[in-house]
Amino acid sequence: MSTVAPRVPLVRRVWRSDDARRGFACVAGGLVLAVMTGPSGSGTAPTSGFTGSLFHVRVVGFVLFGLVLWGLITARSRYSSQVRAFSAKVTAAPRRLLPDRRVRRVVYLAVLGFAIYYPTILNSFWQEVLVDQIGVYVLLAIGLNVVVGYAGLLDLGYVAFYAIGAYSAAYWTGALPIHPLFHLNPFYAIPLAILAAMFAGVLLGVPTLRLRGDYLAIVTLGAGEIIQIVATNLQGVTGGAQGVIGIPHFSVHLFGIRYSWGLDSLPYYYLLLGFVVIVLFAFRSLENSRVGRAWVAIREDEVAAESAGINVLKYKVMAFAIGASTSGFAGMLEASKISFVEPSDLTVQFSILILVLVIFGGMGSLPGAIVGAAVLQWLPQFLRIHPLFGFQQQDLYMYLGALLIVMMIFRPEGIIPSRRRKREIGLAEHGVGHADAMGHTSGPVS
Amino acid sequence: MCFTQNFWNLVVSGLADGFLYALIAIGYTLVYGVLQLINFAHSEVFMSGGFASYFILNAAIGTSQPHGIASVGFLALGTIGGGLGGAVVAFLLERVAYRPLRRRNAPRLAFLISAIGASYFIYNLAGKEFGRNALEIPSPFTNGPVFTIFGATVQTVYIVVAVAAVIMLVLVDRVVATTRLGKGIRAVAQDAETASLMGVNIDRVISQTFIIGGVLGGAAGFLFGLPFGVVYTMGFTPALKAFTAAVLGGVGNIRGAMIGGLILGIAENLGVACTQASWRDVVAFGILVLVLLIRPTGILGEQLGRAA
Amino acid sequence: MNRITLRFVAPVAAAAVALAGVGSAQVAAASNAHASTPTYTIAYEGPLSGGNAQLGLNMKFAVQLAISQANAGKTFGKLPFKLKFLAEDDQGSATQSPAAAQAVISNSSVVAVVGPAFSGATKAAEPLYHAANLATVSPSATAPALATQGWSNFFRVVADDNAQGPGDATYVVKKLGVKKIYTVDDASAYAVGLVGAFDAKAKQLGATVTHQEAPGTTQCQAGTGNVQQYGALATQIKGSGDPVTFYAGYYCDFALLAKALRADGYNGQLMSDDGSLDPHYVSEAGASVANGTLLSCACTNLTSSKVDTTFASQFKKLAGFPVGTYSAEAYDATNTIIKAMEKIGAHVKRSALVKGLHKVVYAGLTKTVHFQPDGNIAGSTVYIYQVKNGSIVELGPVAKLVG
Amino acid sequence: MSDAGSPDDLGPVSPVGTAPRPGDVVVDVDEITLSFGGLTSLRAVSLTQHRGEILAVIGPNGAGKTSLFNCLTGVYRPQVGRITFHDRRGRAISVVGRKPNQVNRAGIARTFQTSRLFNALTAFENVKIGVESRMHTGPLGAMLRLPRTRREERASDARTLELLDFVGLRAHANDIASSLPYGDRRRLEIARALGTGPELLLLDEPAAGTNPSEKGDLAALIRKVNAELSVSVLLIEHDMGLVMSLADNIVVLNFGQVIASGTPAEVQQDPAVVEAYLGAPDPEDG
Repeated sequence: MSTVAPRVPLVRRVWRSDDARRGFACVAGGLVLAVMTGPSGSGTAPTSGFTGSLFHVRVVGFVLFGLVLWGLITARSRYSSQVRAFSAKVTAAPRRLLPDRRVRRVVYLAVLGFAIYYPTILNSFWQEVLVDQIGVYVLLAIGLNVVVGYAGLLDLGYVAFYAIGAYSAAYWTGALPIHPLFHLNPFYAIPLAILAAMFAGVLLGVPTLRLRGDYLAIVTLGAGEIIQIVATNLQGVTGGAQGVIGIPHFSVHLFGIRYSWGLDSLPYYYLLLGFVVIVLFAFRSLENSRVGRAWVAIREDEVAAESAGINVLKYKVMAFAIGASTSGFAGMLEASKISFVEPSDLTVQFSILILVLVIFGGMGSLPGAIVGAAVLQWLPQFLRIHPLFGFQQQDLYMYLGALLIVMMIFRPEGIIPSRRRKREIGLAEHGVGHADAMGHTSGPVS
Repeated sequence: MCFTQNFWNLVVSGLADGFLYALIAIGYTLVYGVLQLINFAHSEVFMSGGFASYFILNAAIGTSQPHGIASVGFLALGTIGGGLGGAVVAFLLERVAYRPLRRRNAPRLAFLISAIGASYFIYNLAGKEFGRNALEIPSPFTNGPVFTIFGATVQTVYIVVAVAAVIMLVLVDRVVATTRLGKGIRAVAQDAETASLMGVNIDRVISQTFIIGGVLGGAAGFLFGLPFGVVYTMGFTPALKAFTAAVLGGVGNIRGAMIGGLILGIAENLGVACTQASWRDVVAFGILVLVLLIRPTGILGEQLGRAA
Repeated sequence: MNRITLRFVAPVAAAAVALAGVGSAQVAAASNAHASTPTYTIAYEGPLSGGNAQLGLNMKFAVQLAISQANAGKTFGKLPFKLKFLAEDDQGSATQSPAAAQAVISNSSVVAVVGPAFSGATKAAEPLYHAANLATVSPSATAPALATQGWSNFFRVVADDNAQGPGDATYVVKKLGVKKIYTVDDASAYAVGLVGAFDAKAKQLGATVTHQEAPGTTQCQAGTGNVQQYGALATQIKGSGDPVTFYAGYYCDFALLAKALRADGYNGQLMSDDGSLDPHYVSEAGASVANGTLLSCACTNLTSSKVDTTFASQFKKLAGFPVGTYSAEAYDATNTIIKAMEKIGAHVKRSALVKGLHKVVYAGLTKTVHFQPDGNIAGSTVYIYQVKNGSIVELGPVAKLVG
Repeated sequence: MSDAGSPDDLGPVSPVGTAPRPGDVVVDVDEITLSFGGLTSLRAVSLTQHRGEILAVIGPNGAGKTSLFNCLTGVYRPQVGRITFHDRRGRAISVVGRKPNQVNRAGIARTFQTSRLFNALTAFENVKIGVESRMHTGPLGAMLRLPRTRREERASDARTLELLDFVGLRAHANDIASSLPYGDRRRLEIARALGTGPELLLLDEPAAGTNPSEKGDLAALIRKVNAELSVSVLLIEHDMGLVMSLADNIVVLNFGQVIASGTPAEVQQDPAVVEAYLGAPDPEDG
């Protein structure tokens, strides 16, 4: 007994030290990772997944990984000034050159050139993936970025507008059980689908955007769920669970130009690319306009924004509607491309996925939304063909969930942060401003 | 009216649902009280309780068919096991997904996103480790009609749910109202800053709040799993309903959550009689939206939280 | 050094495990021993990952088995060509399916496809296959609409949803002599079609039908419904007093409904479809609840002795798990394709095989496969089963039972 | 959706009257009562401010000064009483029941007790947001960069620079708001409020937390705002020296009631005021 007593303070001291805690967290993280990438269990053998991943040689690798991570973190905090100096040296040239307009323009053109040329050398599988799994999701992420990134609102029912776009395409082309007054080629129905989604955004937004931010999240979550129930059950209107088949492909016949999008995915890719470029220009202008600044003001301090003459509700609805219309277009394009919409694809999970893409890339950052969406959508496809690290497709959302937590703890501003957003988050953490439009009502207005 | 024919039957099954909603809703309400945020991952606390009780009862009961006092013992075991499972997950959740953000004074959006991430992580991990098929909890009793009241059949499982829920609801109400722990929770809910100046350990109170909510949520997971089985996705819908119940009664208000749960359960069941079963969620969601638009502070008002 | 090796060994080891388990990569079933004999590929498209992976794997290994047996000369004797196998994962999703189809089509050695497994995925991918004039033989896509799109390359070895519903209704009305029926569907594409056909036939035979929709739950197939709905639903069914409840959907939701009904004191006859024709129905509902339940299928029962036991044992050896839903259908689909190829000879072209499949007749495990011009299987028979003493036994084909 | 800034944002107002002259009433608070639950924070408060006047509201802590401001700017809605604002075009606009942004649009701008700037933005952007709230660019115009949008951008840039000049912060235009010293932040907040083109400016303790030299500068700025921009100023202030030197008239609140009003000299000698201050000495005073 007496020999143990003096050791207690040491143990406590070690436990209390930040370094030890960090080390513990790193190793625990490594073990969690080991379980995540390990074999799966089953209901009859609930521990087999854990034992298979923890009582196995491979666990050593993960513990070591945790320790290395710990070492890196400790080294980084200890040598932070050197690290900063080094990274400043490395990024000095790009930082000097990037503000230069001409340099930037050349970079943009190079990226665009690559985006135009690269798909042509891909095989048809990857071309298809590039449209269905990447392009459409890039567009969706850019749209949701307006809602989450610019206006600081949490929309968990983004799928609703995608569905409205898709079903609009079906409606105007006469594929639904209910028929429109006149049939349109989906290409000409694009503005109608965008308007329909935008209208739905306003309709959902006007009552709900008055609410506190977390209520908004849950109401939109419910709305996303409802749209699937409605699409499944209103058989006479939507075709029900069987989905809608036979939505025609886009085709243009205008000013002597005649073109039809067929089964080949590349033409859709270029259509998407064109739309993404237009949207990028438009949203970039929007960000640096009266509207964009109003959003920043609302995000930072709703009360101050209101007393500076900004109609908060109107701008929130605006963001909601712009995001919705982008989603609507994406839904329409996909529906017309595969000629088919199915309610079972319109899940809440879909909305969460888009949210993950935006968060990962960087809220409020256009390049972030693009890169985030492209990387996170490409990776599962790649891992499906080359199953590394024990990755299994059905565990995708487990990884994405973990990614969200890790991002929020270590890098809430995303991989390619918007400079403004990063500054806001930093300030919010020092008790200045809010960095979201969650409707803080706790502080007295003084 | 469409529900007059089976009115009392629907009320009885509605009450059974309502007690479960009330148990889950208290988790939301308590956390909302102390942190002013919706714990999006509470659905997984519920799910974890269901799984914990499944494994415990599977080991304890096996293939035997218990009767009488043994049934009651196993029920208590399942409830406690579920509560423990829920409490452990809720505690870890607070430690991993919330506390680091709280330390940094992160924006509220970050909390919500982190909680959504935690929810997806936990339930998909459960799916990976325990399989993605529904698992039947070995029943400690034989379910069937017990007696009729106003022509409504009351099943054994309804009685079990009601008794267990009432005991726990009364307990939690007393704990929060009378104990030192409850006093801490109320103090933090009213004004965290002042409470910390008065020597309340905020971290500890928040942890304890999560644990209390976890116990109730986890136990609800067991009671829910008894008739329906447990599966990794079981949390989402009941939790969304329970949240509605919490809002209905007034977020932050414990008794409000109980009343909200019961009202929602009954309203939902009556609503189904008037439409197709498939519109059940739409009924509940409609109630949520109506409450938020007409009386966002709920029926009993927001006692611990602050009004919008 | 140790540290580095271990850090890299672990993931690689894990990857190997995953490769063996998922096996979504190409698996060559035949060696190129004879360079002179041409080699063709039969592809499989279906879910190999995601929530419906098990169903897909049931089929995938059956296709693989059929191909390796044919190469070994066991099924059709010596073939003038060698066969290879290619599996593409579409996760059962309509949006993932076109990419999988492209991967299949762009492989020029592919002459036919077993699949796509799911109706939604088929709807999205079939235009691509049609444009490539590549024959697809689905073991499991049952949506009636698939046969009416003018896709000359589309075939399936299962009866569509329209076949089973009328058979079941005929049995209930004529054999059981019931005039009041309560029908419930789980809002899935499959069940909605089936129950629609059931209701129509029952009404035509003079019965009154009350219909409710109760979406499948996330506990079972991915659906939007929740398990609590069955309490209220049971109350209503009991209140209706209908002597027969017909459920269109899958076993685990049916088990929940059956339990709720019996707990409420409902004593009527329960009946369901091939989605519920699964031993899990009995284990999840409990034998006391399940006993007496009628089930139906446009297929012969896998657990019955009719299925070739060598097939079952060979399958288990290859896959590592026993035959499951649609395994036998996938096996038949593959062999039907090989039979049609054999008729053509050594030089098989995609277009010729489409024509060949329209004419082929093949006596398979589940039925004699012969396609109608629209791709549907000809002469489908609906079999009725019943749960007796906790196990599912076959009563016989409807036509015979009704007599 | 498209355009902000139409007068419709205000809702119904009385018809345009004759243009007001200096000395006419600019805001008339008529017997307002505000309570939260059982707590009454304003009880039948009345006051009148004339165009061009600098009016100060003083009173011990908790007297209801900030509540009064919040009623005047539409943040709180008094249960009883009326507040009428008379704008430049001679319209009588009822403040009660309007939202803060509508009140601002009508011509009442404010600052906050603890400054509420948009901290992650530059000084320039902060003021520009205020200036732009009077512009009309909608999302479509912004996305397409229509000619009108560009015209408005140029105009608001120019006005923003003018205002930064006016408050003496032009040199700090590109500094992040949160990095500015305290006194500068208070000026910036005034500039942002002025950007919205107010006729009445509400300043909530503008000198709180500033050092004596900053205090002097602020007083000069307030006078300049009042004189050069002909903006009426209503201010809450604890610093008696500042109040006495700036205000034309003073209203004294205590326990939610007006206990005295008049010129600085009159108020200083009012026995009720003396008692209120002696009875409840203000810790922040001085």
